[in-house]
Amino acid sequence: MKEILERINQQFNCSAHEHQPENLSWVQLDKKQLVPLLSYLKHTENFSHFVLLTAVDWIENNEFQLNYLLTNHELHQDIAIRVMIPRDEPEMITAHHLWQQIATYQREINEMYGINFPNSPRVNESFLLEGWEGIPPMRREFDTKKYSEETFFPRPRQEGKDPQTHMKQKLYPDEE
Amino acid sequence: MSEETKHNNQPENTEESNKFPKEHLQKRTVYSPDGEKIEIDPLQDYYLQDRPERRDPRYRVVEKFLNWARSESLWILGFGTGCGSIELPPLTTPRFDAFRFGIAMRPTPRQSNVFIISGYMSIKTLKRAIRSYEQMPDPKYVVALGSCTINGGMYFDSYNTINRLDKYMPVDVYIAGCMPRPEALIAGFNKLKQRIKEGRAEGANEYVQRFDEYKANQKQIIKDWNMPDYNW
Amino acid sequence: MKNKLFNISPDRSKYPTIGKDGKPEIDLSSGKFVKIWQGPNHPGVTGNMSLELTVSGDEVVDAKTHVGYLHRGFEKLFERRKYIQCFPTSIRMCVPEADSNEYCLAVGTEKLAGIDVPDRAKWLRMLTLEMSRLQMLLRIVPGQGGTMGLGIGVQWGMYLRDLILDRFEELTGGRIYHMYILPGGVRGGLPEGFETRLEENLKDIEKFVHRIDNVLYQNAVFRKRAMGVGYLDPSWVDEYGVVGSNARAAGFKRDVRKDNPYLFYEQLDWEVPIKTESDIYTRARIRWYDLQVTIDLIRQILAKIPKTGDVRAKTPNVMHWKIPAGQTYVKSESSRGEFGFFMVSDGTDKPRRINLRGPSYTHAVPLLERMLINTNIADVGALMVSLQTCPPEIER
Amino acid sequence: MENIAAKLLWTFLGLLIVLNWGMLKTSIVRKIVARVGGRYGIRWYQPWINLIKLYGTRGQLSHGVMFYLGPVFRIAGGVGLFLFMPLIFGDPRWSNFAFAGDLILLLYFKFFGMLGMALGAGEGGHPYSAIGVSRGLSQYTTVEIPFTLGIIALAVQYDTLSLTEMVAAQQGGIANWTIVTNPIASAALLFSMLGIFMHAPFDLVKAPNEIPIGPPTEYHGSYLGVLRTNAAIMHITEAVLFMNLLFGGANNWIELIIKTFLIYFITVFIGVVFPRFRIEQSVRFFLGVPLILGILAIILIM
Repeated sequence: MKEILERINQQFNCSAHEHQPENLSWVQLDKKQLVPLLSYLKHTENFSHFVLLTAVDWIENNEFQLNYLLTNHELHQDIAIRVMIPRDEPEMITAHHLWQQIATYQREINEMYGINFPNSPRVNESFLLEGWEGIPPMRREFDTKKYSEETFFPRPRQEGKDPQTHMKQKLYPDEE
Repeated sequence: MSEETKHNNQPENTEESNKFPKEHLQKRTVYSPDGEKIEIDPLQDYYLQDRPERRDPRYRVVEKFLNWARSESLWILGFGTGCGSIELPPLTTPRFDAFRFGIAMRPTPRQSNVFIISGYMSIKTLKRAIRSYEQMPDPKYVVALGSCTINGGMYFDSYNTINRLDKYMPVDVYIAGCMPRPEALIAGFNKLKQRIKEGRAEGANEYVQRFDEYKANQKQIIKDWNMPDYNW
Repeated sequence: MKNKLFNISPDRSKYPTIGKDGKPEIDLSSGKFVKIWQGPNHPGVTGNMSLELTVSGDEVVDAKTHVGYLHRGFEKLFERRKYIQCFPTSIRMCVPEADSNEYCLAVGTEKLAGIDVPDRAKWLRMLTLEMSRLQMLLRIVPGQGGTMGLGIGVQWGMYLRDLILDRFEELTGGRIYHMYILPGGVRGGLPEGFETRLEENLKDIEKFVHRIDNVLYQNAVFRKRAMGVGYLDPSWVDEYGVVGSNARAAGFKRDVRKDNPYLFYEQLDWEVPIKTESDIYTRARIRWYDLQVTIDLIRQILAKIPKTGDVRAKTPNVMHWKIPAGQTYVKSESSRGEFGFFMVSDGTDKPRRINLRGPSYTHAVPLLERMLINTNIADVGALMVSLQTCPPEIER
Repeated sequence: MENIAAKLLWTFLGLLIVLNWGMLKTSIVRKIVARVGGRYGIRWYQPWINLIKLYGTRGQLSHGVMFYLGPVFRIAGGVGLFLFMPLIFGDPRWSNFAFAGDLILLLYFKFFGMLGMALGAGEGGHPYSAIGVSRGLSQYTTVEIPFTLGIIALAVQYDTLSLTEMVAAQQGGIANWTIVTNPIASAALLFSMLGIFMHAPFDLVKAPNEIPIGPPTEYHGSYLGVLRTNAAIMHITEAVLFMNLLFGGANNWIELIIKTFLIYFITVFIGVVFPRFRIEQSVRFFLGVPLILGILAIILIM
């Protein structure tokens, strides 16, 4: 695995990578280099299995993090590729031509985070939501509790024990 | 709020591309098999706006007998709307065997008279559930399963699940728990039977009576009423 | 289709014609095609999802799956919940087999926080994971016959599943949702006499394994309907990210328990069943072998569980337990295949992002859409069950 | 039996008995299927409750005239089949309106209800109804071929088209039954019986997991009640037909009940342990061995 990571470093001039125990390595790189890297990993290094694509919203840094996770089934190694894209310009290069299921992930991320993937098939179709208006729900600034209270007729809360004080009394009495 | 405008400046044709061809949404005239002329405005149709007919019980003695028959023959619509539907199959299998009590599963809403809302309802499912509920023949009963139908339960703060089912359709019996065990389900059915025998389960007529209120609540959350002509 | 003399059905594999954009060319106004919406309350569709099928005669020429009927926004809810509060929520992500959820979430939390789990807790975790797989397989193995109208296998299987759920109730207090595996260990040890009662149930299940072989797998009509139908091309396994028993039926040895051994799976003696025919029958058969392997594994685990020792490592007060910042991916083998959690922590007491990667995500959306083309409309339900689609883990 | 009014009364009484026996048979079938699966099963009087509930449904809607007429045609077919079916041999009160050429008329009535149902279900407008109808008609067409061939063989063998005379020829012990005297034609008829009763593996029309539940998808309330009533009459009457053709008829009601029960349960027992065919497999099945048996029966009898 170390050799593979070195080769990646040489070819793609990556910013950093750390090694976690249990067969998981990380690569962080620029968004323009993503598709060449995926293609290289798939065809040359035999990372043939695409596991997941997911996004993380770092609102304080004004960035979205996209994670591409691949598996090599011969070495039993995973590699996670991390791409940061600016929040003001949520657009990413599509990779749907490499693996069939990426289009579905991109469709979901487009719906949930509002990150656009131009030219990805059916990317603008709604996937999980129907008739959603407003901010994409998975963005950090979307307050789901407030939305729920405004929309869905909450039933008034019953008076009961506060779990925090209860647990402190019963389970962790010696903690301050 | 700048984010919101960002999201919305996607290509213009997004709305139409995924759902139906444009011509399906335009007003048109069709002829029924009997030659009757019907004006269709699909977008209006999808709201299911026609007020159903109110059908009150007429003769007390006959109705009492029929109510007994109805209570002893509960046909459940096999529509697993939420995770509660995982406890429905055990009902039809040897351990619990609800067939003993006249409970059976029917695949189409036309032939069933009990609608089990098995757990939380996402907005997308609620739309189909309302359609199915309105398709069921009168008299019909709703059994709401799990605490998520009572107050939202675990999903009280979710943006996609409703909190209170009784704002959208009349509910006869609630079965609390997450998830309710099959024994609780059978107990709930017994409660429903009792209610029917006493003649108090007139949910369909209540739906007609408070139709405007229910429709207003439904329209408030279901923004996209576009759906196929049938769904089972 | 061995007998070519009596094979009167034409070769339809080139049909429908594929256009330049890679999609089938279908002109709905020609009157040759009908659109059929299957679901969400169609009894042949697994769970709450729907299919939009374009059919020509009895044959599906184009298919789209519509999901989202069970979307609860879990991943958003996790942002509002503390790590310990995530547990009761997470198990609802995949309803039929809830323990994989709590296991992955617990291990992810432990990895990020750097906690070591006692050995006894690890064995108990393995036991619950295998029992959970067993009850799922008892549903799905006869369920394959159920899609084709063979109901008795389902009845027997569900009864035995209820017995396993009884054991779960003894161990954890819950039938479906257990909340047994927590960060740091498990909630408790085995009750008195648990092993003997479980062993009795396993004996019953072994009888069922032979009965279902006679009733289902040797059944002439089932073989006729399932063999050669629903072919999953081995080249699709990588292209679509197929995992678990579906990949194993196509000749790929994919099992996280062997590939990246977690817990103590290395100490157990077992083999991964593999076949190459890759049709509905083979996938069903692979699950039948899985059932036997699982019974064997549970026996081995029961023999090896330490009788004494801690079941839970000491953790800080979970209500204000700050997990160090970090990112990790945890995977385990559920009955459907690789089941993974991607977790991001930002150093606060609430997770930044938890993403579930269920096997059904690819099996039920891109793969099913591809596999439904050129399928007979009668086989749609059978195909869905044979891919073991589970909508709640797609939608979360 | 000159008095037509008395004749009608006896026929009506027979219809009532057959209807109730049919309902009881439904619950026994369900109970046996349940016991095989390890369940207790429904209560024995459940079908009657269901029927009362269905007829008492308040909200009913129609999709058009033909939709309304579908169940009417179906029950007309069922009752028509009953009217010309001799129930008990040697008792003119229970031989209904059997006459010299009744076998031809019965063949016609068997198809009549199905066609009416097809038209009605088509007007329901649901695609699953249409798929169910096309499946049902194509399967029934292939079932008809061995069935008709077998009947022709029997007609040539007994030199009559009257069921009563056929039964008369089979009197005097098991050795005289058609199933012993003409096993090949009997085998063709028994194969087609599997298709006529539509239990698994030939329950393609109602296939609940594929096209829930076929033609009656849109039928509810008293429409469904009529269909259920008809099913109870029809199944028993068809079993009586096979009893008269192959198993020597019945001399009293107890014999009739036992024989129809056993005949019907051949198909149920097969149905319990088999999944269902696809339509082309079912068609191919009936065009295979049953057709060859039917042709063989004709050749041998010539």
